[in-house]
Amino acid sequence: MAETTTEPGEESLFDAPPMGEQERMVEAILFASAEPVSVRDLAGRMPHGADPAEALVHLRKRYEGRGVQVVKVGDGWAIRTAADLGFLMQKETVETRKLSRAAIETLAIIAYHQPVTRAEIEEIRGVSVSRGTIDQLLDMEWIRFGRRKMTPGRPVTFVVTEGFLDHFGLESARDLPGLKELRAAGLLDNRPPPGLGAASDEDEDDDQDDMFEDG
Amino acid sequence: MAETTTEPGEESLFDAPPMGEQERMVEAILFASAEPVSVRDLAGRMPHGADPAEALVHLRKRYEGRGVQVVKVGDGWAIRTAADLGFLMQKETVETRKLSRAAIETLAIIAYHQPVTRAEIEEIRGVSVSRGTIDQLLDMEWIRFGRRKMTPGRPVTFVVTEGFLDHFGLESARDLPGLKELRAAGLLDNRPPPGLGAASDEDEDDDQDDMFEDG
Amino acid sequence: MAETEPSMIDVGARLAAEALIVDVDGFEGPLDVLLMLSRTQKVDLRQISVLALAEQYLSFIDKARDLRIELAADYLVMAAWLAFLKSRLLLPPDPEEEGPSGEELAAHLAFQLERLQAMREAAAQLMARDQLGRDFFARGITEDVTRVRRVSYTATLLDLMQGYARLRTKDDFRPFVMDRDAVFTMEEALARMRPLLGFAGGWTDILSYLPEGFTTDPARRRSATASTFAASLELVKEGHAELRQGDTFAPIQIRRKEGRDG
Repeated sequence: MAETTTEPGEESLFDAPPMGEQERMVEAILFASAEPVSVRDLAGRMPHGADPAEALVHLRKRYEGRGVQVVKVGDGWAIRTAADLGFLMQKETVETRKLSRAAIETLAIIAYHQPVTRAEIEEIRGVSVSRGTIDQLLDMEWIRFGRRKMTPGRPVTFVVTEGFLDHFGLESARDLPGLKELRAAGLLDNRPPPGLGAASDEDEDDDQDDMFEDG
Repeated sequence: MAETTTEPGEESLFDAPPMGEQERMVEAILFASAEPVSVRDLAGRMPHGADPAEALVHLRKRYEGRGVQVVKVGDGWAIRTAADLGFLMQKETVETRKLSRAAIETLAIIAYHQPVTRAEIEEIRGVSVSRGTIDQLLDMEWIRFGRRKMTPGRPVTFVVTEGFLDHFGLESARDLPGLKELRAAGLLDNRPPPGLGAASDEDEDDDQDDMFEDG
Repeated sequence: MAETEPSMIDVGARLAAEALIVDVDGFEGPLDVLLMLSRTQKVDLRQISVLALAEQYLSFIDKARDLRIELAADYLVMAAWLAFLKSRLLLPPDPEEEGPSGEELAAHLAFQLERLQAMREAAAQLMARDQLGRDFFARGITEDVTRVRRVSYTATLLDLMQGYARLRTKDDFRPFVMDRDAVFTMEEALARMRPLLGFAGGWTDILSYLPEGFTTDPARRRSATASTFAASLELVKEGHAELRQGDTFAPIQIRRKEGRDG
């Protein structure tokens, strides 16, 4: 079928297959999976010595402008149909649960401010966040618990998931629309109300570091 | 996302999109569909005047030799992993277990008495040898079929393989510790069992003759 | 700044306030109401008059009370706080007074409104993106990775020898140990292990040296295990063997020490 296939017998134990062959392998694995596959998982499934990261560069280029695209999602890679062809897919369209305005806002706040505590979300929205809203986002696997804050009470934080990035076609949380502008405008600062003291000044840097480490 | 996309506005009502565009459409539909899609269904989903059959010819060609293939399944078309890459869809875990007592004994008899028939193995063990035990040893490539015995029924014989010698660090089956050594090692009583000579070295053939002519 | 006529603002504010009153349930809390009211000022949120906003909010609350609309406690708390803020902003600062100034509080409120507005816009931008399952799609026919478990069997030369010896002694040879009681001495264990050690090759569990007939009966097994262990230590002491154990309670393994003449 494929002329480019090397005979398995010709490969020595430590020679990786030729790059063209590695590209085919990455292609096959990504096509077979609906979920993003990490470079690490790719390497684990490919023969010893393979370099999936390089193969991905080639593969991504190969699919430029085609009906399907090789996209990066967080730490993983996936193949997705080109967005301009969505109109052909009425049959495949999944009706997502309609999110309430509160849920959408809460999701955006978590995405832009992560890792963020419930109290911080409430401070930003000026209203308490219902358990149901958080549960719904957790159920959809768009958010998950992050690590606890190093503030009194060690509250849990929320961060967005790879599923969230996948759903909105984002490579990482850094690619959220308008993120840079919001940061430059100081609107992502954790600014406590005056009179409450600057309890979380030092946290602020951590917050941002977290965001980029996790992203 | 894709620069090759034609503006919908540029298409007149009856002009089909360019063939390259049709190919992209077929690619996206086949990729996203949960089932193979017939040419008729493709035509139904694509813009008026499109020729999915021709687009399929191009698409098929494009995927020749790739990690996935455009294949016909019944009446429909689907994208499938290239046959030679099926191994990537499997993850192998190896579990090491000790060989069963029955298998060890059978193996020992074959090693000490080769070439030996199944009836002879059963004679020595005093119990019947299960098909499974022999199959297991054949699977492991520790034994193989030897030449047929020149006795009535011309039964097949078993002998040990190179793989067996490798595993046990033996140069040849003759390097197996003989009865004398087994005795010296305290594994056998000092008095020679009646009727059984030393099953080693040049005696071996004689042994077998002795053993089995009587039996 | 305010290019509209004062009367127009009043009309706009009134209309907004009326809309609020009919549909107070539609608001996501007092901050949301403030944000809505701030739009009537038709200015950038950074230049908003917090004083005017406070007045608008307080009149909204008054109207709601007039119409006997029940408001959630949040709205009343905000009203009280805005009344306090208003007084702070209007009165000259008291040098004795502790805490943040009216300007600081007003600036923070403006910041909160701007931030909420920014999050709303970000949420809208996010939801306007192409979405998986709506605009772009994942693979329809997926192939799961099948897990193949392969069992690899092993045996040692010692296993083979013991197996064969077992067969050759089955009928007419009773292992000498059978005639004794349940005790297997260390001398016996030593005598047994010395010659066998050479055949085992690599690391071997010392339990594989237990003699025939001493492996099933618990009392016999205990005795043989103890003596085999003691004999192993003796062999190590003599320099003929090495012992190792991977972990607590892991099998104890022995092998012949190379280069020493047994």
